[in-house]
Amino acid sequence: MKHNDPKLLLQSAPLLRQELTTPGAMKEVWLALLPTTLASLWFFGLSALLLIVVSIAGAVLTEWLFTDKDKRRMAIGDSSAGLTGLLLALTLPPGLPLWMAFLGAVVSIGLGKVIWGGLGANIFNPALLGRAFLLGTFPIAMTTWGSPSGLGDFFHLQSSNLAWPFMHGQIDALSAATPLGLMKFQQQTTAISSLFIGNTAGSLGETSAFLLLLGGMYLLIRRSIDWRIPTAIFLTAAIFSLAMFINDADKYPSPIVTLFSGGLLLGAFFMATDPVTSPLTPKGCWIFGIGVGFLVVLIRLFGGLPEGMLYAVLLMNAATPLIDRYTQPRIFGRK
Amino acid sequence: MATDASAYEEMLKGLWRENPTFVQVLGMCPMLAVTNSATNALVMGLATLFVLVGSSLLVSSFKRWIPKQVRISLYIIIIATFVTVVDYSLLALVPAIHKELGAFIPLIVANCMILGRQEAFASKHSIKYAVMDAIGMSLGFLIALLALGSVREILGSGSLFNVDLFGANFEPWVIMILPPGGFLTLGLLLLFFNWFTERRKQFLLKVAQADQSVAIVGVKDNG
Amino acid sequence: MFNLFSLGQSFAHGVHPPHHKEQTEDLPIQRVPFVNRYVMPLGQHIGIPAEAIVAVGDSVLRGQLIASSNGFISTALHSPVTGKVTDIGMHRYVDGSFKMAIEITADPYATQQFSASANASVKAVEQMSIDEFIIAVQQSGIVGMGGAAFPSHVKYAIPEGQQITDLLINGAECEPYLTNDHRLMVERPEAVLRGCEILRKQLGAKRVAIGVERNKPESITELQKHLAIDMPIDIVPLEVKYPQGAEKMLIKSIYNKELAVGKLPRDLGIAVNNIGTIVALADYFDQGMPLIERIVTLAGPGIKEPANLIVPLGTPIRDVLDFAGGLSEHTREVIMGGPMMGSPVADLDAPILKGTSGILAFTEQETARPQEYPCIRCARCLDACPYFLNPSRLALLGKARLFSQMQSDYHVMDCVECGACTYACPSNIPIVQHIRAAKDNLRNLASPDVEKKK
Amino acid sequence: MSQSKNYEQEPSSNRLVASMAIAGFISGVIIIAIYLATFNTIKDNKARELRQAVFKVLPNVSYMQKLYFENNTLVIAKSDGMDDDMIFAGYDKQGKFIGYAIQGKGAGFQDTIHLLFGYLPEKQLMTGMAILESRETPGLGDKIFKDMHFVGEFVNHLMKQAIKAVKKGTKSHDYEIDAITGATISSKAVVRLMNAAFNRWSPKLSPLGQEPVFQMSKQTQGSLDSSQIQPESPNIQIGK
Amino acid sequence: MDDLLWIFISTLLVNNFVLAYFLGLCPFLGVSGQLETSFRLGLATTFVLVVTALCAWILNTYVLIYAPYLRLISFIVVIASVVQFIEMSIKKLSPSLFKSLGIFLPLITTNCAILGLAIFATNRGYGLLEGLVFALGAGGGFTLAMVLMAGIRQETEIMDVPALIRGTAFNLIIAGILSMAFMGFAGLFSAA
Amino acid sequence: MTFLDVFTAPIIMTSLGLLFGLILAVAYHYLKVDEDPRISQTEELLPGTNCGACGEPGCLPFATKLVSGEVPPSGCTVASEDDIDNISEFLGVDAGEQEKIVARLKCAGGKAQAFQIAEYQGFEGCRAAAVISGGGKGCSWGCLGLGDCEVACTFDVIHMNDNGLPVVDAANCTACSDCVDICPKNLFELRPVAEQLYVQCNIPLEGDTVTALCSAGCDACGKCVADAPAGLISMHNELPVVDYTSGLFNTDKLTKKAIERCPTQAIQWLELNQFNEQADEQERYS
Ligand SMILES: Cc1cc2nc3c(=O)[nH]c(=O)nc-3n(C[C@H](O)[C@H](O)[C@H](O)COP(=O)(O)O)c2cc1C
Ligand SMILES: Cc1cc2nc3c(=O)[nH]c(=O)nc-3n(C[C@H](O)[C@H](O)[C@H](O)COP(=O)(O)O)c2cc1C
Ligand SMILES: Cc1cc2nc3c(=O)[nH]c(=O)nc-3n(C[C@H](O)[C@H](O)[C@H](O)COP(=O)(O)O)c2cc1C
Ligand SMILES: Cc1cc2nc3c(=O)[nH]c(=O)nc-3n(C[C@H](O)[C@H](O)[C@H](O)CO)c2cc1C
Ligand code: SF4
Ligand code: SF4
Ligand code: SF4
Ligand code: SF4
Ligand code: FES
Repeated sequence: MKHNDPKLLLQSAPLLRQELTTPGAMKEVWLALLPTTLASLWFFGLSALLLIVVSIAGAVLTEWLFTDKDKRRMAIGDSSAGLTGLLLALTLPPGLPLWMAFLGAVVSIGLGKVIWGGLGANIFNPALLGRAFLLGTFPIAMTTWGSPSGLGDFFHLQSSNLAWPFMHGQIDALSAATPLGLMKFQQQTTAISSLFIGNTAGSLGETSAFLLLLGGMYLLIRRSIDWRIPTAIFLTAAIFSLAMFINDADKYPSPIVTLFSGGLLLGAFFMATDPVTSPLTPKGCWIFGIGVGFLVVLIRLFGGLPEGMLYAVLLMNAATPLIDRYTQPRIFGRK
Repeated sequence: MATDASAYEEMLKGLWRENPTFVQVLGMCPMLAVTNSATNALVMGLATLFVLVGSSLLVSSFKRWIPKQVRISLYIIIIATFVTVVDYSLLALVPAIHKELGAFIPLIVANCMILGRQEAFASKHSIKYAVMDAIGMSLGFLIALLALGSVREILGSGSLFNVDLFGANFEPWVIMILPPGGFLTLGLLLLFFNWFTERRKQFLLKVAQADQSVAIVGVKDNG
Repeated sequence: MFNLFSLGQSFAHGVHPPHHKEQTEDLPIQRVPFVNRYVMPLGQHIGIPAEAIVAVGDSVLRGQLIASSNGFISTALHSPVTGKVTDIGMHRYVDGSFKMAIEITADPYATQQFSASANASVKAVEQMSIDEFIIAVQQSGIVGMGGAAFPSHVKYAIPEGQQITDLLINGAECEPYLTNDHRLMVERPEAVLRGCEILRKQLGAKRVAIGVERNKPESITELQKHLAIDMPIDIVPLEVKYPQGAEKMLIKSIYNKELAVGKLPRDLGIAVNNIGTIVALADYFDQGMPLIERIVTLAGPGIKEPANLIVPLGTPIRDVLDFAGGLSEHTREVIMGGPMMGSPVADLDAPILKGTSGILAFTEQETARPQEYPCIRCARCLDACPYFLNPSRLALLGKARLFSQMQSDYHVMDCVECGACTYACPSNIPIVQHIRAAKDNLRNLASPDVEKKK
Repeated sequence: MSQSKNYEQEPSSNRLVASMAIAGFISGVIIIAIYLATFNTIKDNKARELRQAVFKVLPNVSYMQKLYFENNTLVIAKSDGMDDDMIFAGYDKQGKFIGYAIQGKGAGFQDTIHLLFGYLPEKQLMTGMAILESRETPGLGDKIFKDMHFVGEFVNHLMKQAIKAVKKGTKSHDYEIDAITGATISSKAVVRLMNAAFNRWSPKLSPLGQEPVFQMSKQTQGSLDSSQIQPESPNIQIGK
Repeated sequence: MDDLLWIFISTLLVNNFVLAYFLGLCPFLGVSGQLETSFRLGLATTFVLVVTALCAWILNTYVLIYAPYLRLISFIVVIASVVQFIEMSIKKLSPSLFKSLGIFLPLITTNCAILGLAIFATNRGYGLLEGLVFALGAGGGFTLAMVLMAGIRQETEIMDVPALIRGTAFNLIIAGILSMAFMGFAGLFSAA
Repeated sequence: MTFLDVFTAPIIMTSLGLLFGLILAVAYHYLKVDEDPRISQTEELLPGTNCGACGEPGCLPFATKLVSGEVPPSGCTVASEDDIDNISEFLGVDAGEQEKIVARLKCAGGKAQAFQIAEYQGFEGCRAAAVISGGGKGCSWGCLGLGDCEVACTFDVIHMNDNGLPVVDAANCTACSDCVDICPKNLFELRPVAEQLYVQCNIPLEGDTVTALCSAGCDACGKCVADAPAGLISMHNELPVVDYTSGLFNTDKLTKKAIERCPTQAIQWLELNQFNEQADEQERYS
């Protein structure tokens, strides 16, 4: 037969693709987290740097070890494992022994991602799963907070960071309480300005509301995240906490404090919006966000723990398959 | 002789091939609930052993007289009687451990494994086989309990049978003795079990293939 | 609410691919010279294939009936050239399969002038009853030129109790690269308007709307220029958005009505036709010329000389390409239709068909297989799908070959395969392909003639 | 196969009933046997446990008796066991009243906490606290009975006012108690339960001088379940 | 009233029967493959739990004060028989109800959640009302855990979970993660 | 503890036993519901733990599904191997007598025999390739070799060989028709193993057109029709069709003659399996 022209390719239309790729979507999040990450270095110095490095390394290493050989390049290349590591690190207290951070990252990727079949297959947010594991495993170390220092103290390493694997860290003399802890256990409010700037005690990435808002706005503008989820979280949390605040202003924090303190912003912008573990459908996103907002305030105000973002997101993650199932959009032309 | 060997077989199968926990996945509730320490696991295992062997003995002895329609009810009565015996004995002998095991001693009644063995085995076999089977099954259960209990106690409290292993500086993994730890540890143990079985299967396959090729080569040499 | 913010009228969801029309939008329509060999597949429209009425060795004239319709949802075929029937048998179709076709070798000495006498004489359309009109359209071989190649006369057979009130002419041409409808509107606005009037009167419709995307201002002005005051025709500018040209989207955009699944436009009193179809109607009723040629856009990075061509049906693609300077050496894939919905050409010797709106050639650059990532459930595909399906889920199920679940839980059959989801997917998942496979399988399972299961 | 054929025959209803009854009877016999065999030991164990707890919270006690609040007075309980509505009166070797041991029960961090504390009404003094039952997190919440500093805070604590738990190290008043770091909730729960139990019982306690008298009943003497405590028991030391 | 609410919330969320007390794991792990089935099993279990609470209270109040040592055996025998009787009645009276709920009854009778409920309720000295609320909370918690689990399992069905991992091991790990998430409810309404 | 107490237990237990024995007996009598006897017989053979480990809500539903063939007996993790054998035996009574049917492939044009006219690039699946302009295979009737059937077969008895053709492990094929349903080219058909004369081609063309597409295709030369016992084979649609209802089919040499002169080996005498796992050269000349 005459086939002097190139053997034609048969490839499914459409041949046109928009520019964003999945690794690109991940990079957007890295970029949006940059200010917060830098701030954590500013506030917590070398401790923060080491925690971040160890956590990312743990995550990437685990992904590498447990992924099939032929998928490895792709899996590491999309930078999602590293992102999980970074996000985990940003939720850790600055004085956490490094070995714990490493273990957390291994659990994040191992139990949170690889076991489910890798990127896209997991039900639970890997970073938060890792944090939940750490919180349950080492509750004391995970609730011991160092106070933020400044850049001057960059090389001041919290002594507990360097504990031997499987051993206690030495608890720093100057451990502090987080704004939420202060509120819950001592009924003390923290000034909103400090919440905004971030010179309070807390995990690496949750202290500065301003920078988190900045990153979140970037993602929203770039349409990298679904706007419904953070909106629903903020609205629900604000309304619920306002109701309680009106009820008893001494006992319960104001909505502003609720929104700007703890992991709410970090969680609402970066974690609840993890596309993999949040619902697909628009209605589902609203329900998910409302659920997270409700649960976080419920746990904070009525539960045993001062902070509930972690559990709020994980619980709603668990419900996501159900939400997705029952909120399928109405198909065009169908009832 | 031959029957002895096969009775022995019946016992062995419970340890690995038909392990009630790893293979049949039965009796998960006590398995997870009481394994936050090796001691508890051991006591639970022994209690289960007593109940299972006792009731298998009874059921296999009386199997002829048990009418089909009420057999389950009767098994339950038999098992519950033994469990009550164990319950009171433990309460009298080791009250501290009884307190820790809490409601899970009475709950042995509801352990599907025990009822399962009556239905699946004791009611159809002679006393000797039934007892051997019961011993094997409960030993298999005990092994699983101990494995789980040890892992959880070592990581969760840094000790084994209450003997401190790592010194005061050890940071215990609290979650291991909490409910999630139970699920996760058993899940991972099972995973390991599956992996190991798979590996063994592949290894055996390889050996078999190697044997074959050797045999073929041998034939060629001969010819 | 959407209309408040966007230019022109529109529908919800959809995507905005670059339209790439600059390559050919200003190129006047040219006629390709006649070649030697023509292949007319008997089934190049939706429905029952036509039945050959000529035999091997017969001489045929350009425009002469060579195959007649074989049932109601079937249409006639006419010879695209004057020449001789050299074979009636299995020939390769664009999709690589073999189909029954009539091969005609052109008579090199014929003038190839079309004479209306080659056809049965056509009564003046104004005097025709609707039934005569429908039969005439069926005789003309005209099918939808918008891509589906659905026999047009079927659409005009309105059942008892229904009345067409609106005639909708689809000039959206939302597929990138394609400009054949655009050129028709620019170069033959009178024919477009004439076609509208013929059809409107026959169907008894009150108004005609011609929907044109805003990226074709020249078309809009040309049509408007030729619009006589007494013509009840609206030229409706539409938002530039894919798939604006899809029937249901167009109806939504223009009439803000939602065509229910399983319903036809006529249930809403609307008849929809493509610009090309309407011009073909005008040509048939004014000049007696059946559907023997059509306008094809040749474009894409792999085409040396992009063009808008009048091509006799049955011309091998290779010959058309040769006329446009051939393929560049980097060409890897040739597409029939647009880049969003078209299908790749498996064999360049396959012929141009009634439904071929474009031949596009793409090079290594556009066809390099993109790295596929797992679905990250980002919902971009959901936001793209104009039908509000769940493409992410469909693709996952398709991958697992759970085809029947795709229909029972996610209504895969409602998908029109527009490809918007796939365009939007950052993980480069071939979603539509999974969907097509599923639909194909489901149709196959449903078809009665799957002889199986002893 | 033959076996399953056997099964298919419908046994008569009489047989069903009879076999159930026989099984019930046999099992009843076995159970009552084991019950009787372990009865005394178990009773001893339980009594010892309670005794030890009361000892822990009321030092120098040699005897105790269980009381109920009925008809506006405290009356001696006859029941063998122990229930939530009971209060315990402690007496020294001479049978002289020393103080009460009061139970508290309620929600903790994880599940119900059940505790006992000693109270000397005449001095308004709390003499000690013991946790009878809790499911608080090992390593955190379980410090409410493992952390000796915390437990020690309730020894000789003056009950002029409701107790208040404050963050460790910030104690500034007599009525305040250092909570356990990392288990603030459990510690607060303990304090809350105590306050609640105290409020429930303190108005009901007999006024000064009319303390319930220790009665050595026939029953208490005869049975090993007596509320009497062997003074020689080595466990006495715990209270200090 | 507050107490009842606490009992309910506590058993529903904080001390969820499945995820914190390890009761009823066999059906939880075995039957949570399908959403529909799981939900119906949950309903049926709740029903049996309520029946159990009722039986336990009757036994405790009228029979067992005379013979406390018969607690375990009478619980199990009475509950098993009553449920079996209900099952047969449903089967006879309403085959459709039997199909949707009744077939689960034998599975439920022999699971520890039922007996556990009876024993816990007795140990804690719950009265009739408290017992019923306890049963409702436990049943609700069981249903909740079941349904969440089933949703997750169905979702993972079409993901490429490595073959080696699929199965009970994986289900246990999911349960572990769920249980970890439920730790967030610890102290709910009790620390105020 | 009084003397009387000692009797409480046996008395209560006996009465409980009596009571519930009575209730159950009455219930069995009056509340019995008729159903497929095989179900209750099968349930009998199961362990009866109602543990749910099989994924069914109890033994009875599992037995129901066993009888209807929806689940295999090995789905019960509790039953011993003997039990499972017993159940299989019990359920297999009817199945065993039927003739064995397996899936056969109407194509022998693997990579070595048939060529591609275009290059398919995309998801590795036959149906997915088929909808993209036929997947590029020169013979548009032939097997695409991308293994949809391999994935679809619930019993994992199809494996693609090196030549890109699916090999059905006929001994274990259950004739479930999964592969029939999935194949985009409708190449699988379920046939009795006894029908050993089999045409492995689906091209409705003849002569050189066929050989130009595939070296294993049937070019409709008619030699098999001529060589077989008269009337056994006839040509339909350019393909030989063996008429097994004619009573002319036999396993003797005479019938086997039909395949001898076939120029492309399109007609084959099948033993159990159709293709070889490794190379199919062997198979072609054996
Ligand atoms: C059996 C059948 C009957 C149809 N009848 C009509 C009709 O009466 N009126 C009409 O406008 N379209 C009719 N259609 C055509 C469809 O509505 C649609 O226009 C056609 O499938 C092509 O649409 P597309 O180009 O958007 O894919 C019919 C289609 C089928 C399959
Ligand atoms: C996704 C999609 C896009 C389409 N785009 C166009 C288009 O741009 N122009 C057009 O004329 N028809 C387009 N069609 C076809 C129309 O839906 C419709 O079938 C056609 O306009 C009917 O006219 P016809 O029968 O004359 O072809 C599209 C169909 C689909 C499904
Ligand atoms: C896994 C885990 C278990 C916990 N267990 C308890 C507990 O048993 N008792 C308690 O009071 N708090 C418990 N907590 C709650 C926290 O430790 C709580 O933040 C702490 O009580 C208050 O902190 P602070 O005492 O350092 O101010 C637990 C937290 C976690 C994460
Ligand atoms: C917008 C966005 C948010 C993300 N958030 C998280 C996160 O909170 N935790 C995490 O582990 N990975 C996150 N990822 C990365 C990735 O989705 C995650 O690793 C997958 O869940 C792994 O399957 C995020 C990715 C994107 C694009
Ligand atoms: S191809 Fe189908 S699923 Fe995808 S966007 Fe178009 S209509 Fe929706
Ligand atoms: S656009 Fe692609 S990655 Fe995103 S949800 Fe859809 S299929 Fe998944
Ligand atoms: S037989 Fe069909 S399904 Fe199987 S590989 Fe060939 S084309 Fe694919
Ligand atoms: S899918 Fe079914 S019929 Fe086909 S080979 Fe497998 S078992 Fe046989
Ligand atoms: S062991 Fe608890 S339900 Fe089976």
